[in-house]
Amino acid sequence: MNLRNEEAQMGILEVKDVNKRFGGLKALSEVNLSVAENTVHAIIGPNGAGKSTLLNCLVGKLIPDTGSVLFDGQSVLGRKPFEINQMGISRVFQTPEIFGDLTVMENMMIPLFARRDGAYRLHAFRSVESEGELRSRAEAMLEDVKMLDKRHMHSASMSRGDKRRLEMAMCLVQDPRLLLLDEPTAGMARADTNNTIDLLKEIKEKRDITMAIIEHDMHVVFSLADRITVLAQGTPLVEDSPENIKGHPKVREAYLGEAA
Amino acid sequence: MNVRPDFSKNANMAETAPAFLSVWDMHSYYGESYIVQGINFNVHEGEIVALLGRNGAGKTTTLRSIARLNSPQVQRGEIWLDHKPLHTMSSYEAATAGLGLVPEDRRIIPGLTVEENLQLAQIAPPIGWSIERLYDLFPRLGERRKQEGVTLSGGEQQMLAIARALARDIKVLLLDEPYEGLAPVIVDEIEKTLRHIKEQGMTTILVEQNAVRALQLADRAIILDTGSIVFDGTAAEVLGNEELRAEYLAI
Amino acid sequence: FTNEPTGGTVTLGFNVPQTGPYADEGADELRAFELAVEHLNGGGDGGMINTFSSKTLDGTGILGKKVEYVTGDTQTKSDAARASAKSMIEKDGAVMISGGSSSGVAVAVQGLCQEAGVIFMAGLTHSNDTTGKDKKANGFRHFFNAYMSAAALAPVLSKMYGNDRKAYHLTADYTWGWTQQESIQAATEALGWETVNNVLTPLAQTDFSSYIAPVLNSGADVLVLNHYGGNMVNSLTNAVQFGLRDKQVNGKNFEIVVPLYSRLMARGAGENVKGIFGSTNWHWSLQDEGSKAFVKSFGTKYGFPPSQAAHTCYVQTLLYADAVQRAGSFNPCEVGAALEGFEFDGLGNGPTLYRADDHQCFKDVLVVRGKENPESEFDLLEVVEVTPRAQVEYAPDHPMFSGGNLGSCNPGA
Amino acid sequence: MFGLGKKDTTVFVVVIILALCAPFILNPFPGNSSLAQFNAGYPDLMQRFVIFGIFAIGFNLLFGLTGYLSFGHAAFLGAGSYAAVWMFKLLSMNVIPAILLSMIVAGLFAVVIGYVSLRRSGIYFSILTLAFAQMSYNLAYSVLTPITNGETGLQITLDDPRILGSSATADGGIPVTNLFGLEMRHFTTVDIGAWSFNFSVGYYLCAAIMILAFYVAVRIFRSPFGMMLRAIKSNQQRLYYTGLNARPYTLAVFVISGMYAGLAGGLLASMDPLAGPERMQWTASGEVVLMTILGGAGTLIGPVLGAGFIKYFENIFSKINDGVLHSWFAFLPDGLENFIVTLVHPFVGKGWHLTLGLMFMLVVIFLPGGLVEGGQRIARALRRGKSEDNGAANKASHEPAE
Amino acid sequence: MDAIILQILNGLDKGSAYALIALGLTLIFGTLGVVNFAHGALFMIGAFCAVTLNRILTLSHQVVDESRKDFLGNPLKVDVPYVNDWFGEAAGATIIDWSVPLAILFSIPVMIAIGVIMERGLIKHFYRRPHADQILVTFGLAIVLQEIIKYFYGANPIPTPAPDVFRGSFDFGVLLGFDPNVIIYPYWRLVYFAFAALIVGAVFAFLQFTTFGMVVRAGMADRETVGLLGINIDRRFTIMFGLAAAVAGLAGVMYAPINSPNYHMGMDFLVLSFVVVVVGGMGSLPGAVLAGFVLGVLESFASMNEIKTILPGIDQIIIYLVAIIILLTRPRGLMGRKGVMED
Ligand SMILES: Nc1ncnc2c1ncn2[C@@H]1O[C@H](COP(=O)(O)OP(=O)(O)OP(=O)(O)O)[C@@H](O)[C@H]1O
Ligand SMILES: Nc1ncnc2c1ncn2[C@@H]1O[C@H](COP(=O)(O)OP(=O)(O)OP(=O)(O)O)[C@@H](O)[C@H]1O
Ligand SMILES: [Mg+2]
Ligand SMILES: [Mg+2]
Repeated sequence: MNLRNEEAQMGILEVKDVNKRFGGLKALSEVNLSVAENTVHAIIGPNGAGKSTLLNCLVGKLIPDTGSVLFDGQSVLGRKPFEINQMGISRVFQTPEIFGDLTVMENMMIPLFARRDGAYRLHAFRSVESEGELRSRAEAMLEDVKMLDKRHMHSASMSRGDKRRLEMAMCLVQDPRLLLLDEPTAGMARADTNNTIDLLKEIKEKRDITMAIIEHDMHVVFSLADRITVLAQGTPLVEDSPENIKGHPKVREAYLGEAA
Repeated sequence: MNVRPDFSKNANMAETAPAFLSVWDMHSYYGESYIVQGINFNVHEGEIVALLGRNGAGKTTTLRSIARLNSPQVQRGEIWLDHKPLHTMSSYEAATAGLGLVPEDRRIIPGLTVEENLQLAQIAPPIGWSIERLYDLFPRLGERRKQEGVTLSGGEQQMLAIARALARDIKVLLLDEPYEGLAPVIVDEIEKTLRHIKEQGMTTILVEQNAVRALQLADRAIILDTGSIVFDGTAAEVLGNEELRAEYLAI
Repeated sequence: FTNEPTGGTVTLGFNVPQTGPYADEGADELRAFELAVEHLNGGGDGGMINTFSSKTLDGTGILGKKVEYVTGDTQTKSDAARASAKSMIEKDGAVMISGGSSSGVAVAVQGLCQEAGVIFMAGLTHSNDTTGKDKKANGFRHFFNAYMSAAALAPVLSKMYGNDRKAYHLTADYTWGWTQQESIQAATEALGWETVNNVLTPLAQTDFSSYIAPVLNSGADVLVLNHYGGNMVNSLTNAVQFGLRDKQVNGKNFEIVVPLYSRLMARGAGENVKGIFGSTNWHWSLQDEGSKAFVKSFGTKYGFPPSQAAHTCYVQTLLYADAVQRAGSFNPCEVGAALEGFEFDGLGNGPTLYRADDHQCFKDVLVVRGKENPESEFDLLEVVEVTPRAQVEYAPDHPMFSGGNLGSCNPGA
Repeated sequence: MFGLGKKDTTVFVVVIILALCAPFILNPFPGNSSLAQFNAGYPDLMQRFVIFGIFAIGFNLLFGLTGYLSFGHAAFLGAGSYAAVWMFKLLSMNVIPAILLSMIVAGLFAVVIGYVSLRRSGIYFSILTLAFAQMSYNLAYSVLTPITNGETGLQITLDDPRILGSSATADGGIPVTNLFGLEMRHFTTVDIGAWSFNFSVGYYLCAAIMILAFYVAVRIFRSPFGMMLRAIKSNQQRLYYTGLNARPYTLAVFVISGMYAGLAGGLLASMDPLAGPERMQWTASGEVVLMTILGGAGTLIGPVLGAGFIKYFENIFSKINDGVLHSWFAFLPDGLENFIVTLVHPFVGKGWHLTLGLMFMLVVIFLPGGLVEGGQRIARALRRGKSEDNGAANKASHEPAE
Repeated sequence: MDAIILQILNGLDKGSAYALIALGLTLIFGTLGVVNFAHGALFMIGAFCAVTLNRILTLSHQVVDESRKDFLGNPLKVDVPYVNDWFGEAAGATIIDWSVPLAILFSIPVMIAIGVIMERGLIKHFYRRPHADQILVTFGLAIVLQEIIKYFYGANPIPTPAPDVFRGSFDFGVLLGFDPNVIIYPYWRLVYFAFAALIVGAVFAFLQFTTFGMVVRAGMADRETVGLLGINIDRRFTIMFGLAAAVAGLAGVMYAPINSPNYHMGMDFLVLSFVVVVVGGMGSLPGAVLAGFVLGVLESFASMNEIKTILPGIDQIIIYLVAIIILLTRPRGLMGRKGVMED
């Protein structure tokens, strides 16, 4: 659609001709996507369109059958999930994935260690208590997501909305270059949804960060997105600016329904 | 027959219909932590009640308590469903008594295909919609019937969870955030379905973060805050009450 | 020296398997020990004290000290056995350790006693190594060994089955099995037998079918089961199940031999032992005065006849007590010296010598056969031949026993 | 203190005190009383307590932190023992090189087994480790006899070379394991009244090493490394997507815990220079699993308690025979005495397994967190004891007035 | 060639024993997810059911025979079984002779009862506890059961022969055109094989052609949700446990003539049966059976002398070696289900 633009500048994330089948089902076919640096790119589409599958291909959870995925000019395919994360990609999952047996604070420390020490480093004789600097960063982040008062809580026993916020905080504290968010506000109270939108906006202003976000909540999508790709049955239907998407008849029919 | 509690002091109770589901002075704990702190409410037959509140307010805990799951532990209180004392039952007995819960994390059973997940719901009586009819409602599931349930997309799983509840002939449907992760068109679909089954006499408690949508559908609304009921009234009242909306629902 | 008894009592340590597959054997050993202590302290009818050729024991304990004992569980593991023996030595002050139902354990405990400076009177241990390459100055064995079994069995086998036989060996894959097999092979080959094959079987094996199935087809007409305990029960049962004994090979009846018998295990194998030859250290049906006296006092006390393990343990205890009396001291070195080269009689196996070179007893060996018509559950074996001591003797430096060194006796602290 | 938090320091100090005073604590009954049977304060058993404590501490590092249930840990114990005995045979009777070599050998062994086994998780991992250990056991029992001396176990003999020491002592005996001349077997007995206490060189060496091992374990528990391990147990997927590679962490802790096992094996051999193949059998691996769970998996002190518990039963209860029972109940009239002895008889002596089995069941049913939880409950009950009355009153007022 | 056929036959039979033992275990362990260390004890109790029935049938009164003497020289007391009195000597002897097959009938109710009591009284509380706790409690139980048997029956093996008609062996070789005595196989083992096939088939049919298996699987994956669907999963777990105990017991009853039962036979088989189940793949019944046969046949091959001379000791480790290779090449064993006890 925007041929000239694409040629002119390479996006930080380049997905080219990606295909993925599950048995007889074509979950992704010929997906092309380019996400420009420091933008928020939303991916929307009906259930089962392949949105999560696409994210899975980006973080190494799935390997596409064909096609290529470049992050910052380097291919992510064939790399292990932790290597991809070390390249600067963090992901929030559709169902919260946290360290349930650990406290909130410990949940926050782990991504910080990963950032500081790389994929592995045996600090067997240093105590966690003595990591003052990391702790204060973790606390600051928790403050941002309004969870500081819960820092000693056992994370499995939090309500689901809280788990989501924690997971997002864990990704954000890593200071990723590309943040992948799979329905970050699902199940969040309205107030928190608004807080989350503000937080993400604020972070985007403060530092260089690119985000790809999957959401069914159009309020979130339209508040944040710079560009939107609509995925349907494994192929991108349209890619455009939010305003244009809102009015797009095909999108309204296939996806938005009365809501828009 | 047990003596039924007297709710006449509760102003918000519809005088006309007798309560179908009553929750009386229910206190629930997760281990030592005291979550639901003595709540009372009634639901009438054929009603849709929206249960609203912030994250961590105790909505899920309330539904799980009613469904008689092992955790939380209901340490005090009574729950009556159509003259049957649910509080003396275990969860499968409550389910055979006519309760259906769609849990918030969907709880699709790993290792089972879509169809097996549905068949499983039809092992214990009473049996509700036929599997074919459910596929008509959610064609997506029909297409994926041989796929393992947990590999479905998030939204598809949600559909399966709802279909699974309908596969049983239940009297009360407890929905914990059923719209979560669903595309807007599908939400419309489900809303229609809920209206449809309401017409057939189903009683529903709906927990939902999208308060506006929930209130459009619901007859009544109950608002929870830190384990206590702060409001119990009609949906229209909530929509009309600026303060309430701002304070508890942020809308 | 270690654990010199100071008060009016002396403590002996009886270390037997109380759990695990040999628990029944251990229990029988324990009964014998208790009986021996009773007799030493003047209780009961005196048993073999009355028939023992040495007359130093008078029912007043040992050196006038009342005999007390402690018991422990070897679990038939060398580790556990040593732990148990150590506690007897360190905590209970035992001056002598006895018992055991397997060679590995005996060798391990013997080593410990050597290091700790107490006397070890081995119980049931049949491996050549116990008084061969693993012999110790502080350790003594009354029980016979694999070499003796073979030397006793061979002539009987030759008489019964002829000199033109082909043998197939199944051997438990550990030290005892190897020495047993080596001994039998040497003895039978000396007769003119041919050894077709020797197959090692894992100790943990419970089903021997895949080892037994190929036997018939190998051209062998005798199967030698160098197994003990549960292995022997199972392999023999399996062999009989395969119908080996009903077969004819090379125009001869197929035969099975179990070199080392124990009555308890024979009971486990049931009907299957009928007519099968083997050897044993002692059997309750012996008619010498010593055996009769022992069977009588044991049978009266417990209601059934003693096993060979019980016999050897009882005898070892008396031998120790007598040696102390003769030495006039509990000092292990003096006791050892009193045992070395000691000749005695009246303890069931005819005139016996405790050889000084390796601390092995030399005495008659019994060749037995599974009884066709047992009269009771204890009457499973019949003695076919008492092989005289001369026939089973060997030089101390016999290759099967070489490599060890008694060392010097250790009296401990 | 020592870079530990306040609570950990307390636990650590308690462990030190317990370890140093064990000869007193374990000998509470005067030697001439009938209860002396229950005394455990003799060198061999005390050594076993701490050595198996080390083994269990190491096992708990792996199992308690990562949740990986190894069913083959005894292989490392056995490998360590063999290595140590070989050191005594070849080099010298000094325990230091033996212990070092046993840790190295066990560590190398753990690298190999861990590298392969850790490719799987859950029960598949357990069975892989079990298979390796059983293979080692079976081979040690038979085929590897030249190295392991088979069933009998590897012992030191008079004709071992012992390059840096002597093959035999002056009087023709086998030399004794020592620490630069300090003999492990040496102990002094101090008699105080009817009590006699044993102070054994070997025990104090083991205790010192155990204290060190415990300290290292506490540090690991509280370190970022320890936190990673708990994260692996909690959600390995999330860890990968957080940019961490779980494999090096699990392998590292597997090797560390294998070295703990090797250390324990080396110490066992140093106290009593024999290494038998049963040390590698699955029952031995199972034993350390039981010790850890019984004491409280994932807790600091639990494994040590569990080890003590099991070893106590094995060594003390198995020694209570009918004779001992009769002497205890001798004060009763004859009929009653016999009756009680018959009643108790199946549970002690050769029935000690039965008691042990019952204990396992009772502990796990009533104390889901193991012995440590038992301790906590007692502590809580004591603390609560005071405020009991008001608490009860409060509760009553909440009851509905029906 | 004949040697190979012989070992295949052998392996199939050994495999059928492994498969049968593993089948019971996989019902509890692979399906209910309970690490049941008491399974071996159930197998052992099954074998002792055969012993017990034999003892009951041979319950005797004593007749003093003055003409013979016992070991102490007193007149010998001869035991005369009551069945002989009731049915006559010949019929009595036949009944005693057939005690093992009769024990099948005897053991089914006994084993089901033991299984149900065990589940209701103990295991029930452990479904949600960590596997380690399950190991501890079932191991404790196994020891207790074992010690009880030891208390009453002693530690020695107790011969429990099969009926006389099954004595001896069948000559396959002749059927296949080999010389006589080349490929022989004991009749009782053929019976065992057939019996195993029957039980395996019956259990398969029950779980495959009814929804029972699906419900139990679902219940193991997520009890809470299954309860929400109105299903009393506890009852089904109990039934499953009873069934598993019965299968274990039957395996034991039929095994009694092959190896004389002793109190620790369960522990001897325990590790092996776990290996079989896991190699087969957790949660898979066909996997357990297949693994039983694969390991049985390979074990038989490894015990061949030709192979042992090349690789000494291979028969000692073959099972573990194969287990390692299979688990490394197939992440979830031969046919394992995803997610069953993988964490
Ligand atoms: N492992 C799998 N095996 C088979 N089919 C799969 C698998 N994973 C996903 N699918 C199918 O692929 C399709 C795309 O799934 P995906 O999770 O990407 O959808 P989505 O766009 O994220 O939908 P939603 O908004 O509902 O989360 C779905 O139809 C799903 O059923
Ligand atoms: N398993 C648990 N153990 C202990 N506390 C819990 C547990 N589950 C929930 N809680 C606590 O109970 C409170 C209520 O949780 P609940 O899940 O009922 O909230 P909710 O209203 O459903 O919130 P959400 O909208 O986020 O789902 C929360 O504070 C939570 O931390
Ligand atoms: Mg999705
Ligand atoms: Mg909720």
